Amino acid sequence: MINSLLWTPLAFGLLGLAVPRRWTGWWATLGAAVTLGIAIALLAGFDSGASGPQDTVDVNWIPGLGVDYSLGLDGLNVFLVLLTAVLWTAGTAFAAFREQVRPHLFFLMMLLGETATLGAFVAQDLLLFVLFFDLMLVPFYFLFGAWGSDREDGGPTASAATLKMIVYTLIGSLLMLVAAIATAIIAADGGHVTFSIAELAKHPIGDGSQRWIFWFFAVAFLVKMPAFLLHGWMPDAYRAAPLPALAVFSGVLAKVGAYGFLRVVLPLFPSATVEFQEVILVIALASILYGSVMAFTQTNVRLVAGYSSVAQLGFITAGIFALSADASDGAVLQMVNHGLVVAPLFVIVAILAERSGSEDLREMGGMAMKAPVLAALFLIVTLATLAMPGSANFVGEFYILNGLFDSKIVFAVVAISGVAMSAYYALRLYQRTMHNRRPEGIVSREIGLRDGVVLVPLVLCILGLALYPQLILKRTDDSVNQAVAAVEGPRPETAQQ
Amino acid sequence: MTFNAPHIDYAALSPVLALTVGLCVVLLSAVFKPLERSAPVLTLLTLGTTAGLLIWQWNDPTELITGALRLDELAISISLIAILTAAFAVLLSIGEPAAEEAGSGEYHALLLGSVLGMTLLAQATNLVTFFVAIETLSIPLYILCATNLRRERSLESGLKYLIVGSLGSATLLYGMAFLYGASGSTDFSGIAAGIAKTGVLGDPLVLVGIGMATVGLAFKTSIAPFHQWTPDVYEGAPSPITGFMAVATKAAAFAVFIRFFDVALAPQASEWQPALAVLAAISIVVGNVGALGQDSLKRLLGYSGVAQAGYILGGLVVASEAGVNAIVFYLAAYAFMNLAAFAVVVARERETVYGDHIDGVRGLGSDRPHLAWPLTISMLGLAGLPATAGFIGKLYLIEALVEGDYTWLAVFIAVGTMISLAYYLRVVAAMWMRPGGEPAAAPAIAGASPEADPIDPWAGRRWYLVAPAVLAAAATIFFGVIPQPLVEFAEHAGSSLF
Amino acid sequence: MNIEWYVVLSSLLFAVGAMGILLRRSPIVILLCLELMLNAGNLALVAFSKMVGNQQGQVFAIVVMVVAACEVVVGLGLIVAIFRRKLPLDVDSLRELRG
Amino acid sequence: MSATSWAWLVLLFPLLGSVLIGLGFKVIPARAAGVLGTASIGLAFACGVAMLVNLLGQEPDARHHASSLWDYASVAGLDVKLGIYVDQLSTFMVLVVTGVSTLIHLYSFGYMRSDEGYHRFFSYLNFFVFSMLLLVLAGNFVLLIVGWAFVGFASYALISFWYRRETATKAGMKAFVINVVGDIGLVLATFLIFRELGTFDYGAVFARAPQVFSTNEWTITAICLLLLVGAFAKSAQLPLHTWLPDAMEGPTPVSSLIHAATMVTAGVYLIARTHVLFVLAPTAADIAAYVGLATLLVAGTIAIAQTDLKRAIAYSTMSQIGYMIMGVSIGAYAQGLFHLMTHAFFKALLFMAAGSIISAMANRQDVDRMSGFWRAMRFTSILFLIGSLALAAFPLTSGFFSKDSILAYAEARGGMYAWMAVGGYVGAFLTAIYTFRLVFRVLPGDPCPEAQHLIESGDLFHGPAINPATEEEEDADVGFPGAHHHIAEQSKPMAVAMAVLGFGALFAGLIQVPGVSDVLFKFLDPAFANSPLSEVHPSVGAEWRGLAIGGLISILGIATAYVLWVARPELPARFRERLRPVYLLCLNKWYFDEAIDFLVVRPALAIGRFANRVFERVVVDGLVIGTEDVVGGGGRLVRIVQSGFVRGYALLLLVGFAGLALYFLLSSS
Repeated sequence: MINSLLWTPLAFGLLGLAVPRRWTGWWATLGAAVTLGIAIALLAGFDSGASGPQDTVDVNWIPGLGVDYSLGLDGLNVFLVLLTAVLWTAGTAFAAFREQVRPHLFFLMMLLGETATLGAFVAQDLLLFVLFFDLMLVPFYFLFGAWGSDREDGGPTASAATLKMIVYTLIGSLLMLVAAIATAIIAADGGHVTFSIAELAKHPIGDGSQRWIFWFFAVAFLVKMPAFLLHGWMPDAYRAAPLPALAVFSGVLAKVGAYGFLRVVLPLFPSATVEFQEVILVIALASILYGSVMAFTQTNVRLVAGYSSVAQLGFITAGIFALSADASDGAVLQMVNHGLVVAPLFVIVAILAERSGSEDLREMGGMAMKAPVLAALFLIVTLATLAMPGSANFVGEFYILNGLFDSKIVFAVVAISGVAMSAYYALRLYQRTMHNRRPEGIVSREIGLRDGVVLVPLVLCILGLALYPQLILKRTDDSVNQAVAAVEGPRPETAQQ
Repeated sequence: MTFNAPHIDYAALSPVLALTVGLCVVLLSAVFKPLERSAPVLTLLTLGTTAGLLIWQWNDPTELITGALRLDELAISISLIAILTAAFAVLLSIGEPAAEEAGSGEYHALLLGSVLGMTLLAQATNLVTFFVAIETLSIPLYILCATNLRRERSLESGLKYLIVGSLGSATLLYGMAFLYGASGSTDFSGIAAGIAKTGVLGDPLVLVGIGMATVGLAFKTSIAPFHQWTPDVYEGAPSPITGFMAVATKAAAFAVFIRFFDVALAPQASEWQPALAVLAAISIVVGNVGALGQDSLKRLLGYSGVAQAGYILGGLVVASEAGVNAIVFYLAAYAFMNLAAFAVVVARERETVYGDHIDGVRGLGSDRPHLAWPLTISMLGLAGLPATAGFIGKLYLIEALVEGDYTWLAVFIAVGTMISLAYYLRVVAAMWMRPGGEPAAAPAIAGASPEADPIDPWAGRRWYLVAPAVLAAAATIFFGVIPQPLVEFAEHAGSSLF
Repeated sequence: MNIEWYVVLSSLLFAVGAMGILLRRSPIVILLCLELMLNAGNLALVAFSKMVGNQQGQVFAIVVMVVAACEVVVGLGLIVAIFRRKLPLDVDSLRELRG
Repeated sequence: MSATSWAWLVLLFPLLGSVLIGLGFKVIPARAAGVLGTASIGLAFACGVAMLVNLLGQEPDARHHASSLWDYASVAGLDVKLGIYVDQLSTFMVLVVTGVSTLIHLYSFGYMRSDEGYHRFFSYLNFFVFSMLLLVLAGNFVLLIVGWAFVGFASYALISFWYRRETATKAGMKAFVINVVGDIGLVLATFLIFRELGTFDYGAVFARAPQVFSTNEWTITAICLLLLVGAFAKSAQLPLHTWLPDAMEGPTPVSSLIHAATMVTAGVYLIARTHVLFVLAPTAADIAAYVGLATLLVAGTIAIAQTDLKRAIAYSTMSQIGYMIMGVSIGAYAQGLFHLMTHAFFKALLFMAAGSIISAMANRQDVDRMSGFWRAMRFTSILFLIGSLALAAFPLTSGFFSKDSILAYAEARGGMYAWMAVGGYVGAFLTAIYTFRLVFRVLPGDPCPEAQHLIESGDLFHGPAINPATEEEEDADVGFPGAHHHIAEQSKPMAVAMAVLGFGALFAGLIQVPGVSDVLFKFLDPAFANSPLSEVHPSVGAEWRGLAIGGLISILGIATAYVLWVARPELPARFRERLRPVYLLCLNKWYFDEAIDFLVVRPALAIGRFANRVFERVVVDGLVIGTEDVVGGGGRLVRIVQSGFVRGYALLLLVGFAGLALYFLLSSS
């Protein structure tokens, strides 16, 4: 079952090479949809009570090196898997509606990307995780570089920007490879080497080694998010990227970093985690504040979204490093939320760009005039982005901040100021595009069916979650508890009252 | 008194004999012109037979010629890599102007000669055989590099290789002399025993000897700072030969490197380990930064070869079985990745005016996907991205290094790999992505100039160019996804030493 | 008479050869210097063989001579080829390949 | 059916209406949308009444019920249910909100008829009512925050309803952001509550608080102050009030419903709801009271100087809410809520009348241009007058009783609170003046051109569409801001709505006449029984004395206004000359906007610019470029060494050898 989930996209992608050009897009969408179906089936069969991963697969892959091909679902990844499937379906569909050059390759890469991402989520073997984590980049290197758009203003070309991104993000993941191996070797201590995360978590390695290994992992994840100071690759890459790919990229791949913290770092390096909690929290806060500030000074629509996700990922990181179950619950919930928000945001950006012929806020406006439906959808997405109370995003942030408030009150108070800023930049984005007078040469056109079928389901997901976030929280809680068990400080006893 | 000749195990010797016979046959074919066209076929036959015999010998190690040679799984596996490479080289040489220039027969005979040298080197357990083998390997290569007589670059590369190479072997020889002097034996085992007996680490003879031997070997494996011939020779030599050298020479040289250090100098491990580690680090850095901004693909691959040698040397540094396994695995993977690349380079050289300039592969993705894919895969593999044999290879090396407490070197490998992305992906970008600028004007040697090679507009479709590329690329992916067979192959090699 | 002298002599030869390679520009002279270096090795081998009292060193030396001969042959062949292409016989002028 | 199930229905109908109208904007005809919207609120009101009846059927102290639908988000010790809490307080609020809203929907039904986005308007309006009801019915703090924020959003959406206006969108943004600041205060308060009490649930919190906190402990004080931040932001108290005047950019019905009658009183509700906590933190309560007092005075002074009809009324709203805040903070809960109700009536009415006048003025709002509407629009004028009288607390009007009940309580509580009462009376005097300033400007005198045109032709004056805030021409081609709106004289629904409210404004006070009738307090008091302050009761005599003073003051004020703007119109000008600084201070709203702009907005933008222009370039990209340079430099070096001179190669080889040999020799010795 989980195998089919993992390999269906790639299989469809390869078979797609044989499909006539004009049908490739639809074939790919079908593939993504099938994957989505499998993911839903898995969720349906998911038992929130059970401890430990479910639907596991465990095969000796390279016995010589102690690497196993072991997959499994648990509360941490089940919804991220679902999110991946959903967003990819939307992304491929959105791309399929539009003419792509060299469609075969494009959709092959899209689906390869999905397989890699799913792999990173379901991998229960440390090395397998690293492998998929690196593999994710390859298809997006092609997608961004070959289908990206060069800047008019003489900025770096698509391929240059992409190269920057790939080198930057691989810096982390290669060091992570070394770190992962070191973890296993040190843990084996001359005995049989295993990379199974569960095994490694049982008896963590010595504090001394934990220190540097922790940072090797942390850097990899922080770059991927991206976090403050390590986001240098983000602006250029976001400018260059083709929007369907960008939607899934910033919707899902950024989360893998945060997910990595929960899956790998907290269980495997507890003492280092506790030791460096403040440092990471400071980085997270910096990301929140810096991302927000940048977001409300940007004029390029993509970058507003880009920096806003820097801030959002900051919240998620802060939640994880509150080192308390509730905050981490919130973090997981927030990962899903943010994915569900940012992907439609980029779809909308694409739609707006088509209408205004520009991605510059200063050249947009008044587009709500003839497009009430688009405006309504955009409004909902905007409100979710700014974590409007009543949206699942609010619940996520509420849990995160509440947990942080209990453990590190000062950080919580600073972090919450990011909420006010998010209100400003999100609304600014909405108003500058949809409201005010319409500049010359901008058509205000209602979205057609083809964008509707992509956008509406996503928005429905947002609304659904807003009504019943418990759906995720309930299934996540147990696994999160296990993840943070090693590092959790004493819970405020009032919580048990 | 009766004279008793040393016992000779012909079965174990058969591969070498087969090669020698084949060499002679091919050489003769050059004499009878009508037969000459069959030289490639004969060469392939020879290589095939040898490979068969080697596999037949795949069993417990056997000492040959009173311990001058040792046919064990390490030797066999390395020889197999060399032979495979040679076979690819033969295919790539079909229609290669250099081959016609030199005369197909001689050309292939020299190739076989070099292979013979390699198989010997892989088995050498004695300073004499070691030296002889390394020369048997090198001298034909000096000539092969220069075979494209019409090209000044070809000649230049030949001469440069000859001079620096001889200097290297002279140093090696001198080092051997000292070791002999210090230990009183030319057998590796004897040397080990001898040094252990005298036991004085302070003995300058031993130390200088080790130093000089290291230089010689480092030279053959193009470890910085003894690498400088590599880029020039790679660029100047005919591309099939470059491909052959890049892989086979490295493999054979590493084989003896392993034997020499892990057998003969095993007692001094703690002495030479740090030195080799530093060398490895240096060549990782030098190779990777040197390759940045190279426009000649062959030159780029040359520098990348330096860096890769640095990675591989890591496996030797730890002086452990895991290390040897890692080396053999990586060499095999390296063979596939490089051959795919060189096959594409050869094809583009013949069908475009750009020679091996990176502009030659510009836009390859759209008009020659069947070439673009192999090159892409090989580049990603060399960059060590997942789902390629290169990734597993790096994984293997790093694991060995961490186990051997050389984590810092592992980190070096990681850092080097990051830098390497910059140039490997540059090639990929040239193939698949919008060209950053207009293609540079065709190099001077193109067009009417006397040095120009004839353009073969169909080269991109010739089976003997496409098939190797595709096969090698396929192998790269296959062993990236199902590495276990190759892992076992490598483990045999390791187990035969320790 | 003491072994050191042989070693010293051989190392002098080796040094001379090396110097020659570094200083001279004519390929032919460089080939000579290479010979010199190999023979330094030979001398050392023979001397040591005498010292340790087995013949392996001398055998080695003889083999080396053969090898050296091959090298020279190849070298001269190359030089002829270069001469045929009307290129200057000066290693410093051979720098098409660099960078 | 139990009270709670009625309450769920109360929530259901407006939501339903909003969603239906929103989704069906293409199929539902405009009028139908209006009917639907109004009907849904009407039904909600009916259910509210049912709720009340149900409660009245029970013992006074058993009149509180909690109910929840499903677990909203309750894991890891947090208990957030989708739950409501029904007691006298919420019932009262529900009735006020739904009642007034119904009328305003009715009014809008006529007023907005010829406006584009009719559907959108009613959808938003229904959504607002839903949010407001969620706010008052919420059963735990998280849901309260949700309602709180929804209300803020609804107000944003309606303020920038005419989103072609830069001014409107700006005002909307301002309102939203300030409200979010309030939300944050509320959220932090909630965190603190949870941290101390381990629950979000009203019942549990109010039960535990007295045991956990000792009076004036810093935590409880902090909690209350944070709650106040939220309350002040919503209820436009100093210094978070600046959004309210700008909010007048919205259509008049919006100003009347949201920014006068209901939403802005949320702060009052919040303090009343959490009075248990405030009792434990007297300091915080006093601060609240003082802020309320300050607000009512400051707003009063500003209102006198404003020339924009709606803004002037907006400031009067601020000051009236100041009374309520002061009331509920000092313990006059029922009294504060009483004033909340009456204020809802007369202020809504006042805005409706104003709207009617403004549409007669073709959307001009400048008081200086208006005059003589008494002759032009009799009905409107009468109701405008009624509203003004109630606002000015003219004897026997509703405002008269409610306002003075607060002040009487303050007096009764004595000490500094007595002085607050004095301040309150000063405020009352100001109120009377500025209210009747408007009356005397607008109603009497000979008609202005627009009024004249109305008298002669009997239909509205159609000037060019002008943005009242900026005086610039609007492109009304797209249909809104509506080319023209409607006046009560010509639109039955508007007239009905205004008439009903007028009745309320006049007589609603009679349900609570000291010594005569005691309907409201008797109903509400049990909800506050657990507060020691509810013991304080001014004697009937004291109350009547207070009423007398209040009535006198209001008559005085009206008289003053008469002198200033009717009898001797040259006086105000002279005052302006004499007291120029004071006048400027009032005219410029005490420079609050400028201050905030200087303290918050500019710094934020400056930081943003710095981050963008300097930090991103220098540091972030610097990291990348620096690394590139280092590596690239290495590459150049290697290529220089790779000179092509074979002898150079030989040299390096030997050097390398020397290095190696050296290493070995050193390491050995």
